[in-house]
Amino acid sequence: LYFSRDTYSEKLYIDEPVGTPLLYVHALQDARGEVPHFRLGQHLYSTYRSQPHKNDWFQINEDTGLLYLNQSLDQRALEKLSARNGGFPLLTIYLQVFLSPKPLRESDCHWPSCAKVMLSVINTTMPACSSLKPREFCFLETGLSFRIRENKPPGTFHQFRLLPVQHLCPNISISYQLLGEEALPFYSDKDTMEVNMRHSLDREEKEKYELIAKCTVWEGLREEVVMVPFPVTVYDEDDSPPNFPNGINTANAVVEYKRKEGTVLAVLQVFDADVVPSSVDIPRKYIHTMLTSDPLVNEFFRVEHSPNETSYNSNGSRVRAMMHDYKLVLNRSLPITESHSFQLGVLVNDTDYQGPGGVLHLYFNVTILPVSIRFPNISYSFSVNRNAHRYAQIGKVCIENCKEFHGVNITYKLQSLSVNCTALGIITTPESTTGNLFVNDTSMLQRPECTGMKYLVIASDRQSKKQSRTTSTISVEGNFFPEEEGCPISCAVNKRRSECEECGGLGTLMGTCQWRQGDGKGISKNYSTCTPSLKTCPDGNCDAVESRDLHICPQDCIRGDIIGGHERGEWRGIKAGYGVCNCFPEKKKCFCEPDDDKEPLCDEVCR
Amino acid sequence: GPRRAKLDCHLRTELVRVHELGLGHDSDELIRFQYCSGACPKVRSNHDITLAHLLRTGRLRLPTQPGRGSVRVLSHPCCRPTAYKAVSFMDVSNTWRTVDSLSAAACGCLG
Amino acid sequence: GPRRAKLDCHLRTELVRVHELGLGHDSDELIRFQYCSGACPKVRSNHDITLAHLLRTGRLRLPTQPGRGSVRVLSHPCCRPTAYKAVSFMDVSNTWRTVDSLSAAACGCLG
Amino acid sequence: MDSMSTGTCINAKTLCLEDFTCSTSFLFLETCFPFTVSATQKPENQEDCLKAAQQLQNNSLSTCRCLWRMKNQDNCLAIYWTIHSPYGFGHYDLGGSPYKEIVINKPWKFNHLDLLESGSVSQSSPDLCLKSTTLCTLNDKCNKLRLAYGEVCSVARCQPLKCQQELRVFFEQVADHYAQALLFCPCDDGDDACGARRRNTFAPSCASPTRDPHNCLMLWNMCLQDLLCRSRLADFQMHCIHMDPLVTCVGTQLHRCLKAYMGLIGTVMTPNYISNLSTEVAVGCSCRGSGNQLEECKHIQDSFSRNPCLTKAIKTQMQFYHQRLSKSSPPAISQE
Repeated sequence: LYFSRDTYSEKLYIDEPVGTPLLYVHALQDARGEVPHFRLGQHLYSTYRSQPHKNDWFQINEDTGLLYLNQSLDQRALEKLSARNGGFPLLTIYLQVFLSPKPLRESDCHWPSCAKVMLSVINTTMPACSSLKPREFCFLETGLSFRIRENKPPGTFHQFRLLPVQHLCPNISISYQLLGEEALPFYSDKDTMEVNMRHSLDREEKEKYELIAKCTVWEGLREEVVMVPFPVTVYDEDDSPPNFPNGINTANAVVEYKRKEGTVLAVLQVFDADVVPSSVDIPRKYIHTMLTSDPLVNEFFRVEHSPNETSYNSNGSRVRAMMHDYKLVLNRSLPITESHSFQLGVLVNDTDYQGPGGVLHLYFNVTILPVSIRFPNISYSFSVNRNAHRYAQIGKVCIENCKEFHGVNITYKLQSLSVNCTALGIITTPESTTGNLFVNDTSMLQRPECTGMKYLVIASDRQSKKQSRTTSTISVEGNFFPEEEGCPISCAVNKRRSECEECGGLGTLMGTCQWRQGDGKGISKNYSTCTPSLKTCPDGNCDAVESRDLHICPQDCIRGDIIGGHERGEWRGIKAGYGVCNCFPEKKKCFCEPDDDKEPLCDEVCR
Repeated sequence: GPRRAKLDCHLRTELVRVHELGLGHDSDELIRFQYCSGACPKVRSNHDITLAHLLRTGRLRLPTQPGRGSVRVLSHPCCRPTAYKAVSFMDVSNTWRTVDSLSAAACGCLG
Repeated sequence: GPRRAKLDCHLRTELVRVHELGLGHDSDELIRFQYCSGACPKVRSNHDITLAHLLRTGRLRLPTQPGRGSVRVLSHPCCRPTAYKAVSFMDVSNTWRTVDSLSAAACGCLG
Repeated sequence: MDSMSTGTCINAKTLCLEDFTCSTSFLFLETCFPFTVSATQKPENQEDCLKAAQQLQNNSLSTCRCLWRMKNQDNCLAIYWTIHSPYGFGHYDLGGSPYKEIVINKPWKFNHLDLLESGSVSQSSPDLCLKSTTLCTLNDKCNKLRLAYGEVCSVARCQPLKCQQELRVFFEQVADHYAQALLFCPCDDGDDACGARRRNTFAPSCASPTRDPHNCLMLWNMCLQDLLCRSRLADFQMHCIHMDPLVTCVGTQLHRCLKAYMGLIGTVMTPNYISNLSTEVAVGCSCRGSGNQLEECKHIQDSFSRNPCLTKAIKTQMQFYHQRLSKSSPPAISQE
């Protein structure tokens, strides 16, 4: 049994006579043959629930659910009740009506087996019938709303008459109806003014009925019509088995270059027309298990379940449902040598659904392809200027499909094949599995006899020890010219174009720093600065070479103080700066300020 | 006396709009910018007395800085902040921003 | 780099005759008088950048000091001695004299 | 025990512990509700908890309250909920508010308003939200408290919990009319800049980031687990919803509802304007995945976004500040 509403309300005037009927509560059956017995809570409550008061004034008919005045509420009684309302004027009296035969604990009143009754107290006697407006005969201001469980026997869930006012003004003629009720699963009885269900409801067909209740009042010849919303919410039951939207229960998953933990390999969807269990209870109620005993599968794969509420159209209205995504995810990085194919079954069990078909099987056809480490069959050739400073980035080497690789630990090494001249080093950029060639020893470059270099480049996978080799030839160009005396070792120190271009610094390709002229519009990503190489710095990325030494590109790598108008990069570096940004790596500090901010004039301090 | 005290190194407050700070932030919000100013009593150290004298008599020739006037020499302690505080405000895109050590919190005669 | 560092706050030396010190000693002996001077660009804070900007744009009106122009405001740390040392010499009556804390021994950007 | 806590639950508990029967009931009740740190285990039988609570019905404990700005407010609230938790009307009706009624309309005045109006502090745009921000900056306490939350809520240094905490401190310590001037400053229709300032002035992107909004029922449960949030929610429910079932929204009740609304700022149930150009407010949560509790979920949303009394209270307050902050405002009047 369940109440058709979670809260009932009515107006209560002072000194209404004993026996005045107040309202009907209604209960609907969960199963045919159930007979409701209504019981009133012993106490009535005001705003502060901790101050309950013995209920001497209200009684309920156990069978009909009629709540009525057992004793008239006079001014004195009202004051007694108000005294326990924490100093607030008593506006509302709360009662509790229980349904279940065995008495529930009084303080635990919530739908479906307990309903709240809210009586709005009006501190005057009932006004004369003639002074009441038609609306006051028809409906209350607090509004109507009803709850009906799907698949349950039909029954009476409301009666329209406002009992107190019609009891005290019996000669008012009034009628109620639901607009367009002919086409609805509800009908109102002209005599009893009750609202009934024609048949049980199916939420998956329609879950909300936004009806309109119409009341017509006649006073002599004058007729007055009042209309109010009459919403009915259909409550869900887990009565629909899960199924596969468009019938697909199998998906292929190929593991090739993307072998990193967390990679989503395939997704299968399960549709459930019900919205129970709700998203809070789903983890407990919607269980999935991988049907495999293969330790490799359990170690390297997992299935992630993410339920999302969705909705579908059912003859003109939207009905909520649940779409469950099951993702096959790599649980650990897979070695590149691994090669294997198998079918993984996943059992999905909607434990809330009692009928057949509550259990489904998903199938992932998994193919793990081995991946080889191979250089494209070309040999690399680069050139380097004799005036290049240490950490100048000469070029990048990359095994085949290196951009595709994820979760594979490739490292690059160099072996010199030339005797008199070896100046380069190599660093691996993990994310993009590329090798960055850079100048590591400038003294070699300055020797006239050093005109070219040859290297063996070796790429190897740390886990499987697989390797691939290629050669790289480097030509040395340009004539060496000694650098301007007194230049800083970091290009970033320079604050003006003139200073910048007359000096070199770590990371410079041709021995001179490059000036980037910003747009000068407030704090901007395009700030002015002096850089060893416009190609790599500043680009918002403190790359593998730059992170070797803060002097190379502090603009991208600084973690310390940035003074002046700026915006810090998410992890490090200057994302945006105002005017010119220059840095002092040894102090781990950068400044961003407009160039016209020359040193302040020698103010009167100098006198 | 009190009149004299007003001239001594102490904290001053100026109501400044954020876009006037010269940091590139754009906002009409007012902030309380505090700074230190005022005289520092001459500490009669032998060094300062001699330095002031050499400066006054022109005996000390100061090398000039290209384009920036003569190099600065101080013959007495300077009135500078001894503590700073951050200032926060909402910029024109209504994002809350904080600038560290923007305002002086206390002043002192240093050096 | 080293070429520009010369402008930064550092120790300078001047050969001065004792009688030019202005301390009332009379001797023709030369002494090495050391003092601090130079800029402190690397130690400035947001406060300094803003203060310099407000001063330059005239947004900060400084109350004037009777007889000594506008009140002193420094928009950068001051280059001052952080250690001193005594200097000795023979005066005209050939007596050895020592003047404490006459010469700067080390410099720093303060405030 | 300081004067502030006389007549509060702290005082009532001290008296109760001096009486044997009262203290046995109360100490047992403390085990029923894990609000107090000391309570560890929970008795299985809730019946005993209700009996213990009923024994205290005539004790001062069952009518004690707490004060908005009292010291050790958390202790007081813990005592209140120890007494009142057994009596709930179900999960979504928290009964009365733990906060004692407060006299509101002390005459107040914005200092420096004359300074602003005389134009000596140049005011380029007449946007009243910027003006109320300036008024706060010109008031020492308001400026200090505003910078305090501003710093921990600003971009690149946002710490959500600290941000929420400093916001609460701001509302608890700053004079109401300064806080309300920032929160309920009026904007001309279509003035997006003014509305954006009003909507972001309490750093919602840091205090309550709504990337994937919680379900409102979950948010409600999270709030109920937190002593302060539960108390502010009960206060809001009482003064903005239950106090007026016939939806009359009369007189001082409006002002008390605004006080309750502001009390929620800085908790997980922080409400805010729904857009720059609207004065409608909402709490940042959705009703997706509510299952059969869609009505309860919608009720939580509607208590902010479809609450006629709250909407009327906010509009009235904006009209008041429009009059107070616009140029031709009369001298300070106490606000009824």
